[in-house]
Parts: sequence; C-alpha cells; structure tokens
Amino acid sequence: MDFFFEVLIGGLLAGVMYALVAIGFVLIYKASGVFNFAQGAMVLFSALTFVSLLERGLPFWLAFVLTLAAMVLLALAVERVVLRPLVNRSPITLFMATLGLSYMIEGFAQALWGAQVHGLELGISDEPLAVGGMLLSSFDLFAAATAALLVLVLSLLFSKTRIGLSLRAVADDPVAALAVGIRLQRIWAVVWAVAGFVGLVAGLLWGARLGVQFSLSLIVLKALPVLIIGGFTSISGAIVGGLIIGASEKLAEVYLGPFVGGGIENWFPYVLALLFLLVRPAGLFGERAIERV
Amino acid sequence: MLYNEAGQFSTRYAQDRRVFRLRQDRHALLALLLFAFVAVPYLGNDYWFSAILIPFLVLSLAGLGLNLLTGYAGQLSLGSAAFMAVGAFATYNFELRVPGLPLLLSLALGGVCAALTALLFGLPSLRIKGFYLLVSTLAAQFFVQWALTKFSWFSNDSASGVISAPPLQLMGVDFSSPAGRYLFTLGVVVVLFWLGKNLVRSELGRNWMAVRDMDTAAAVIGIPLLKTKLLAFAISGFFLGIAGALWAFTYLGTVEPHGFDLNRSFQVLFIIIIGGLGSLLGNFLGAAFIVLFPILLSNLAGLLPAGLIDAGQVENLQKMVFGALIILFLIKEPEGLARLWQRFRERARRWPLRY
Amino acid sequence: MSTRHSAVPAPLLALDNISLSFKGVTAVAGISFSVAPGEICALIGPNGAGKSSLLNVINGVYQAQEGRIHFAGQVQRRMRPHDAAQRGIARTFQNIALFKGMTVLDNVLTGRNLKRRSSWLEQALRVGRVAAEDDLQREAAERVIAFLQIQPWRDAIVGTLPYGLQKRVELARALAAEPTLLLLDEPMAGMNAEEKAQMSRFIVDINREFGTTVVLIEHDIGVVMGISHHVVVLDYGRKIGDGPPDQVRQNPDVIAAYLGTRH
Amino acid sequence: MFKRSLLSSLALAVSLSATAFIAKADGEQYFPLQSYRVGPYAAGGTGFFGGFIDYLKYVNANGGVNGVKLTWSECETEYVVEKGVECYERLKNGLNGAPAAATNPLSVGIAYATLDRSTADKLPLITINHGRTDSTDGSVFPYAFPLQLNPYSEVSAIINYIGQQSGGLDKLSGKKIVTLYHGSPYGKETNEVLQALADKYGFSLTLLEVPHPGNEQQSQWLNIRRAKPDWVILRGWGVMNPVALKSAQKVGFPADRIIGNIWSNSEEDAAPAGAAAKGFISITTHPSGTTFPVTQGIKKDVIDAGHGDLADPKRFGTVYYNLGVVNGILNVEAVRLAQEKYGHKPLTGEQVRWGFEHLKLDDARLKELGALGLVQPLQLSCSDHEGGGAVRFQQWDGEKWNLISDWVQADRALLRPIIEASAQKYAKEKGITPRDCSQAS
Repeated sequence: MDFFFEVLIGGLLAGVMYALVAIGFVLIYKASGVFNFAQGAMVLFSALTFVSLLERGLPFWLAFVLTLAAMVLLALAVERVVLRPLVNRSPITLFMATLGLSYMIEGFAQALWGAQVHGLELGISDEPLAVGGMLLSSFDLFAAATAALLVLVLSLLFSKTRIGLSLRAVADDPVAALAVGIRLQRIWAVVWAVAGFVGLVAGLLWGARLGVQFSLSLIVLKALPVLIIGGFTSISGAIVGGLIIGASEKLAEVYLGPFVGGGIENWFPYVLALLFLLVRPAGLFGERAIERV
Repeated sequence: MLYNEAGQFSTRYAQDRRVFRLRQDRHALLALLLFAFVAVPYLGNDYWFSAILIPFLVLSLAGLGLNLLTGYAGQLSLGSAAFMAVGAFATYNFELRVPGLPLLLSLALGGVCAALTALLFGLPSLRIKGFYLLVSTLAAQFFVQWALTKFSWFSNDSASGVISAPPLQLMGVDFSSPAGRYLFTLGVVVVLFWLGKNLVRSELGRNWMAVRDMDTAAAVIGIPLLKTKLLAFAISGFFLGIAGALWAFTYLGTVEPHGFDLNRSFQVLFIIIIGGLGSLLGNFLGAAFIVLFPILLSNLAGLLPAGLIDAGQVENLQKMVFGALIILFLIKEPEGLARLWQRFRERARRWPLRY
Repeated sequence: MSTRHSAVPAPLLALDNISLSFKGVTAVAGISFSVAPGEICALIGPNGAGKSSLLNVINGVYQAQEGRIHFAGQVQRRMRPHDAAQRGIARTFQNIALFKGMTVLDNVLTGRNLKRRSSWLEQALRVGRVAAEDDLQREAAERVIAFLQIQPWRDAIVGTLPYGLQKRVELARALAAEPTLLLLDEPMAGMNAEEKAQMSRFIVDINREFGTTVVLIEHDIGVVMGISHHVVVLDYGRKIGDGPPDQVRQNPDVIAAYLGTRH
Repeated sequence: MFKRSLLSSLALAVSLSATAFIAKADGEQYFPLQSYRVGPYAAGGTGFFGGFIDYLKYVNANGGVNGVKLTWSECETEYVVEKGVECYERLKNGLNGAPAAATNPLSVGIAYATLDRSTADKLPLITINHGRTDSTDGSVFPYAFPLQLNPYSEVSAIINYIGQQSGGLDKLSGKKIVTLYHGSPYGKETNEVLQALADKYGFSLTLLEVPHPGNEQQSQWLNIRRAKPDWVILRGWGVMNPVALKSAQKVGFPADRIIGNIWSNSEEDAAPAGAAAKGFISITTHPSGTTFPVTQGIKKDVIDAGHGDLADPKRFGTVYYNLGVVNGILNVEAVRLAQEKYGHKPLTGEQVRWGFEHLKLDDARLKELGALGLVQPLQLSCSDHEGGGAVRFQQWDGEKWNLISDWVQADRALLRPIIEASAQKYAKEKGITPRDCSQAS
C-alpha cells in the first residue's frame, strides 16, 4: 500500500510540473484565443538563455532578470509580427502560426546559444526525504511549492491590478472590452510576456530536472492532455488536470503497464483525455458555448 | 495570346464539369504527364529520382490525404504520420504473410487498414470540435507508434523493429531501380490524385466543404455530419496509408516506427499550409517546396566561403526561415502557393489585356 | 391572451405546447400554433420574443424541453436537423449560414444532397449512373438559380458577394431541396425597400408556383401584412396573437406590445 | 507552367550551386559526412564529427595517406532519416573528382535506410559501435561494418563485467538485473539476447521501457525501487540518460549500480544530471582524455594551429570527440591498407571496402599510430565485420570519466549463431545469396 501511495504522490508531483507548462497555455488562450503551440519553444528559449548567461559568469538574479527581459522582448515581437497581422482570423490559422513561431524560436535559440547540453543546478538538493516509509523527492516538493506561489502571484496579478482587470474583461468579452477602451494589443503583449515568465519558471524547473537541451521543447506534448482535461480557460483547471494526468499516468504505467508491455506513458494521457472529452466536451472547467444561429 | 478561349463554350453540363474546362489546360496536363512518364525517366539521374522526385511525389500524396481531411472537411489533424505508419506496416505484412498477393493489392489493403485506423480515431469528431479534436489525432499518433514498436509481430520479429521493403515487382516487371521506383510512385500518385479530384468535386466533397464552412447549416440541409466526417477521416487515412507505404517501399526501402513521428505529421501539415488548404494543386506545390527548399538552402550555404557559416547554423537558419515563411503565408496568402498560381493563371488567361 | 387556434383542418405543421430554456432562462414558454398546408405564416414580435428559437425547435437545431411537434401527419417529441431535412423542411438563417468558401452553384447543389442516389464510391470512381445523375442535379440547381435570378454569380465564391445576394443564395439553397415547408428567418433584414420588394415577390412566387408552405420571421409589419396569410405574434416567449393579418392588427395585446405601452 | 518553372528554376539553382566553385580535387580521397550539428542529438554529432574531421586534418597536416590528401564535405541530417538519405545520394559520387571512401552516418536510422543503397553503390557503410547487429556477418552484408562493437556484444560484455564483479559468471545465478531501455527499435534490439543470457546464467531479468524521449521516468524508477535489483543496465539515448540518473537519485537507487551502455557513456549524458551522476558506471570502447600521442598530435597540428572543428574547445578529448578520432583512425587505416593493394592513389569505395575487411590493428600498429589504449586491437575478416567486441568500464566522478577496468571481452562465440541466423533470415527475405567466405580474398 505504501508503494501505491508513493506512486500516487510521485505522480501528483509530476503532474504539478505538467501544470506549470499548461498554465502558460491557459494565460494566452484566455486573453487572445490563441492555442499557443510555441509555449514549449518558449520554455526552451528561456532556459537556454538563462543557463547560457549563467555560464558566462553572471549572477543568478541578473541572469534571471535579463532572461525575463528577453522574454518580454519576445512577447512584444510576437504581438507585433504575428498576432496583430492575424487579428480576426480563425483560431486554426492562429494555431498554425504558432507552429511556425515555435520553429522560429527553436532555430533562433539554437543559433544563438548552440546545441550543447547544459546542466542546471538550482541549488536544491534532490536527496529523497523519507516520510512514513515513503520516499519523497525534495526537488519535486520545491517545484510544487514554486507552482503554488506562481499561481498565487498570478491570481493576485489578475484580481488586484488594473491590467489584470482589463485582462479578465478581454477574456470575458473582447468586443465589450474594446468598447470600454481597453487596448487589446497591449493586453496581448502583457499576457505573452507573463506567459514568457511562466515559461521561464517552467524552463528552470524542467531544466534542472532534464538538463537544458532541445528536448525541453517536447514537454509541450505532456501539457496538452492536461489542458484538455482542465479546459483551455482555467488556471485551476490546469492544476487539477495536471494532477489527474500525473497521477493516473504513473499509476497506469506501474499497474497497467506490465499487462501490455509498459512504456504507455506517451499515449495514455491522450487516451484518458479523450475519454474525458467524450463525457465533458469542453474539459472539466471549460464552458461549452451555446451555438447561436 | 497564351490562352485563346475563343469558341470554347460548354454546351453540355458534362463539358462544364470537366476537371480542366479549357483546351489549353487539358493539353498542358497531357504534356505534363507525358513529360513525367516518358521524358523524366530519361533525363533524370539517381540523385534526382531517389532524393528529390520520389519524396516529392510521396509527400504530395500525403498532403492530399491530409488536405481532404483538413482543407476540405475542416478537421484539424496531427496524426497524419500515424496513418502513414499503419499503411506502411500493413502493406509490409500483407506482402510478407500472404504469398502471391500482387503488390498493388497489398498497397490498397494497407491503405484500407490505415483508413480503418483513421476511422476509429475520427469517431470522437462528432462530439469534439476544433482544438479538442487534436487530442484524438495525437492519441492516434502516439498510440500507433507505441504499438508498432511494442509488438514485434508487426515488423516480423526483427530485433530492431525496422522493416525493409521486399523487391518491387509488378506483373513480373522489376521496379527496383531508381527510375523504376520513380515510375511506380508516379503511377500510383497520378491514379490517386485522379480519385481525389473526383472526390472533392462529388457530392461528398461538397458535403465536406459544407461541414467545414458551417456544420450547423450543413446538418440543417440534411448532410449527415457523422458519416461525412468519418468518411473524411477514413478516406484521408486511405491516402495517407498508401503514402506511408510508398515512403517505406519506394523511397527509403526501409522504415521504423520512429520514422513516422510527430515531426512527420507536422511536415505534412506544413505542406498543405504552404501549398494551399483546399487545393489539389497546392499539395504538389507545398511538397515541392518542402523537399526543395532545405536542399536549396544547404547548397547555397555551400557556396559561401568555407568557415563563414557551418552546417549546423544553416540548419538553424533554415528552421527560422521556415517558421517565418509559415507565418508569412498565413498572413499574406492564407490560400498558399496554389492561390499564387491561380492568380498567375488568371492573368495569363487575359494576357495581353490588363484589367 | 388570445390562445385561440386557427381552425384549419389537418395542419401541415402544428406546435403543441413547446417550451425551451437555456440554463434556466426561458426562451419559449408553452407555445402552440399550427400552419395550414400552402399558407405563408409570419412569426412576429419584438427582439428576444423567441421567434428564432422557435424556428430552431421546428427543424431540430434546438431540442425543446417540453411539447410536441406535429409535422405532415407525424408527431414527434423532438426533431433532429437531419430528420427535419429528410422530411422536407428547409430553412434560411438570420445571420446567413452559407458555405462561404464555395461557389454559388456548389452552395445550391449542397441543398440537393438528399436527392442524390449514387454512393460516394461510385462518384469517386465515376462509374454507372453518376454522370447522368450529375446532369439531373445540375439542371435542378440551374432552375432554382434562374428562378431567383442569380445566374450571373453562378461561379462566384459566396463569401465575396454582397449581403443581399447572399440572402438570395441562401434562399436558393433552401429551395433546391424542394421542401414542403420553408422556414425563413428574417429574409429581408438589412435590405432597402427595393430589395425587400424583390424578396417579397420571390417568396410569394415560391409559395404560388411550388405550393411550398412558408413560415417566416419578419420585423417589417408592412411586408408581413402584405404577403402572409396567417400571423403569429410572440412576446417574451409567449404567444399573444394568432390569426389572419387583419385580425391580428386589431388585437389590443399586439398593439400594446408593439407600441410599448405595456413595458 | 508556373509549377514547372518553379521546379526548373529551383532545379537550376540546385545544380548550379552544386557545381559552382569547383576546386580541383583530383588526387584526393573524399569522405562524405552526414553530420548532425543541430536538433535533439546535436551534442553527439558535433563531438563525433568534430573528432573525425580533426583527425582527417591531422592526417593531412602530416602529408596525407601515402601522399594522398583527404577531403570531405558535410551535409546536415539533423539525425532525420530522409535527410540522411538525401545527403547520401548527394554526396555518394564524390567531390569534384575525388572518390568517396565510405559513409559514416552515426545514426541507426540512416544506416538502415542506406544499407541497400550502399551495397548497390559499392560504398562501405561504417556504423562504429552501432548499426545492425547481424551486419557483423559480412557474407550477407559485404558493405556494412559495425566496427568494434555491435549491440549484442555490448550487453554480453556488460553481463561479463557484472559476472566479474560478482566473483565469476557462475555467481550470476540468483542476481537481479533490470534493463531500462529507450522505447525505440534501438532500445529494444538487445532484449532477446539479454533474455538468452539470463536463461544461460540464471539471473533474473526485468525489462522496463521508457517511452521516447524519456523526460519522465518516475514510474519506471519506482518499479526499480520496488524490485531492488543488484544492477540496472541503462540503455538510454539523449535526454533519457541524465533523467534516469536524476530519477534514480530521487528514489534512492545508487548510481554506482547503474551501468550505462555505449550511448549512455558520454559527458553529455552524465554531466547534466549533476551530483546525481556521481559514481555512474558506463562502458566505452575508448577512454576519454587528451594524453594519447595521437590526440596530442591533433592538438599540436590542428587545434593549436587554429583549425580545430569544435566550437567549444572544452570538448576536446571527450567521449564523443574521441570516438570521432577512433573512427577517423579506422577509416584512414582501411584506406591505407587498401592502397597497399591497389596503389597509392584515391580509391573507389569498392577498393576501400577491401581495406576494411582486412583491417588488422595489433598493439604494435596502434603504438605506431599513437593510439595504444585508445583503440582496441581489432581484426576484421569477410565473415567478421565487427572485429573487436571488447569494452572498458569507466566511472563518472562528477567532473570526468575514470577508467575502472581493463578490456572486458564479449562472449562472441555465444552470440555468433544468433547473428548468423538473423543474417540468414535477412538474406532470405531480400533474396541475397551469401558470399562464401572461405573463398574470399
């Protein structure tokens, strides 16, 4: 039974890591209706920039600030070059544009910083903690705490600041928001910058886990089913979705895997998400619009 | 004048329905086919057949497969490579396990297997729309790859899971040489494009576009949504499956499940974005672009003085240019290269007049 | 108040106590009325009265929570869009629901999809009856196109046409299905007087030439009184008037609703 | 017409650019390089091709091979199979008159896809430390050379090492070994052989798959923790390796009981895992380091002269770099040997093939080359295209690899029948009549 809980808790903690990536998606989708496939590339770019600056001898905080500045610049560029010309186009078109964007960012990141594998130490030991006969990863606990803090900061940002209020207005009803004088473009830039920040945090945590390298951009594939289950528009949905996916995929691999030969973690979350969708076509927390004709 | 349309009036609906209504277009097509079937085998060399023409043809076909589903029926899919893989591995197994089965028949049966797989993963499409549907096609992508790697029966228990193509023989004629493989591929692709053209101009094709443009209205005028969507998935799967089999058999001569990973699905998607959604010609243009562009760029980089830019940077540059082009196309020419060609043709029809 | 049924024997369409709500908000509350074969029936009422919702219930886009629909001698608890089409109900939409990426001809042809007998496989391979059937479908589509006088735009992409023309193409698509009941949701919205007159003439002609029963929603009282045989008045999801135009015009509730004295 | 003109103008540009700037290269021997310097596996590609190119430069700096200068050109594959095929087709005919000696793709997928082509084009396909195991049987695969170490030898040597550590192969009985493998054909390839070895020696074997790319391994390592094995064999690739080490630490499994295979043995595999990698053991066919005379020579003649290929000079002497150097030595030796038979001039692939097949490197020759201890003694023949089959074990100390064993030989006699059976099956599927190796010269 201990083992079961160990797997469950390990899965939940892994789920938090997925959720971290998913939150970036949610922010952008909420504010601009764009399903941003480039989020993975943004995670790669931020982690690579950060670690390269670190290796050039910059102190941690300065590297962090500079990387954040780079992410903001990226957000501004994306808004100007991609989003603005594509305003009012179909969501599918925007999605495909982000595919192109992720190619651009990946190419740029590697051209700039090279393709070596970098180690990244955040100074958090990963010695396992023994809690009641179970081993828990201290790093994962740290990651979970960071995620919680991040969600807290984001929710404060959205509930207490002017920009947050306008953002909620835009998410609710873009037309009405425009009518009351909210500048959509600015909101988009801000949201992409915030998503860049979330990407940076995710990039640091994932980079510390995997090493900073090209494969970082592939974590977007882990975040997709999380989004599907949580719904595209809800941050708490992303967290809950992450927990569900993390826990169930680990449990499935351990208890179901042996019957089919294992290695099912790549597709299991997708099938699970699919089953969820058949019951709730807009995810757990998403709202299904009534079609008007 | 290039296009002399004088005197070419359709007097019967059958004439108006023709794929190419103008005589000049029909002649051009005929000339093109003659050129492709007769002249190219004499003019081309191994490099052109093996590294450019065959992948170009196969990717055009894959593009057609996805275009039917995405460009015509409006269902976004990131599972193209999975259906290609099913086609490749099914064809391989039909050839291997059913002695004496003609190659073309195993190819078609491989396509049918891919169609059935696509059908299965298309089932949720009635209930799930838009991005949410991506999850279904991605499930197909990951599941198929896993299953093909996991169960070594699919690769005839080869330790490495890599299958290798049997000799290409058709009615006693050997097609194993580069030119032979090119002709074989060309033949299959031409027939399937003819089929595709008929499909998109048929009732089913119109129903697909109706579902794409507005599915509520389509339902109201009596178009059965589930059947229409499922047929789109199945037929798309069929075309993709055959493309996958050709990829394995006539292009690489070998294939492993990993060769049909998510990147391949993206590649096929890019073909139709760049070539033109909802255009048959666009598949050729997009595939030509995808095949030739990287080669061109890396050759051009070879022209630069050595050491100025290394091979890796060229690849990075290519990635960036590629991404930028996709965005540029979506902004400036959402209908892709096919639309550019169409404009050019319209101008040619009026030439030398300008209005 | 006036819940009196028009005493027409064997109506083509009869709604029986239909109720519909969205997430607790009532759109239609217990509405009943019937439409005789061959008549033009107008649904009128202020915005938000539930007119469009009612049309959506009739052809199955929405499912009513309560009530029954009688159509052509059959009673149904709920209609599905596909059933409705198969049983001869066609319609147009308030905000034009054409297939914008297709040509006018193709749009009209989609309207005839139920008349097709050959399978998709025969069509893909172009064998057997396909060519002959293509000709028949095309002829029928051309008749509709000629009838509504949109020949010059036959090969134009619908999305590029002006609004008024799109309205006509949508009517053509509905008409191509050779319906017994035609539902028109504000066919004249946003048109100038000349266009309205033309559209009215088309509707009356369709009704006369093909004997098609028409249910239409229209705000222009002048048009409504001019072309319809029967008017049903809705307000806040309830029926407040039902009868021949002249009679409805006298109804005090209707006058109150339209002049706004009640609100 | 637009399409055609587009095609033809592109074609023109391609052919123009391919033929432009012809530098006279007659009298040189050409190596087509299907390299990969970007993408997920760039770390391996830059190291390997860096070492390979530096060695070729070193040979040129010292007069070439019997006066024949070496030349090469690169074509980026990004580890993608069809790009590798395109590169193969583009480069196979040599460069400006210099004939191609052999292809060295360093990619299982590209190797498979160019196997038939290599045979048809009579161009040796060198898959050092990887490739099709059964291509060891040169009677069926005349042009394929899985030099030094094929995948089966790899696991056999690891089991032999574990046997040594346990005090003899007979002590393996009752031991518990887990193999953690990459969910790909490469990862699965050795499962059958491992099972056969488990049956033979009586250890219990658990096979656990990590789905590609391997950036999540929590459940696998929890399973390992539950199973409490004596050893874990890590058959990883790319990002899977550091993640495995980190996850092992997370569940408290000691790194010095994990043995990495040949693609889990580089600095790039261990270093990103940081402290978690300390103690990690892996096999290698060649030590890392810069102290061998040949690497010193490269440093003096190439790197210090400013011609080194590595973008990051710190990677000089790393595992991948040295593998490239080893690969360069073997290729050049094959050319040198073939020149003895066919004359001191640029040779065709067919002629170089003869050189590979008769490659013989003993300690004396290795000493001459300055590669004693870097390259294992090697002898190839018509029926044996692998030649070596020995590995050394190294341990990561947090900074670098240190050798911890002498050469450990694979049980090649045991593996041979399995390899032959597989090669025969392939020959039958493809309709190949195997050569008679007793007749080969």
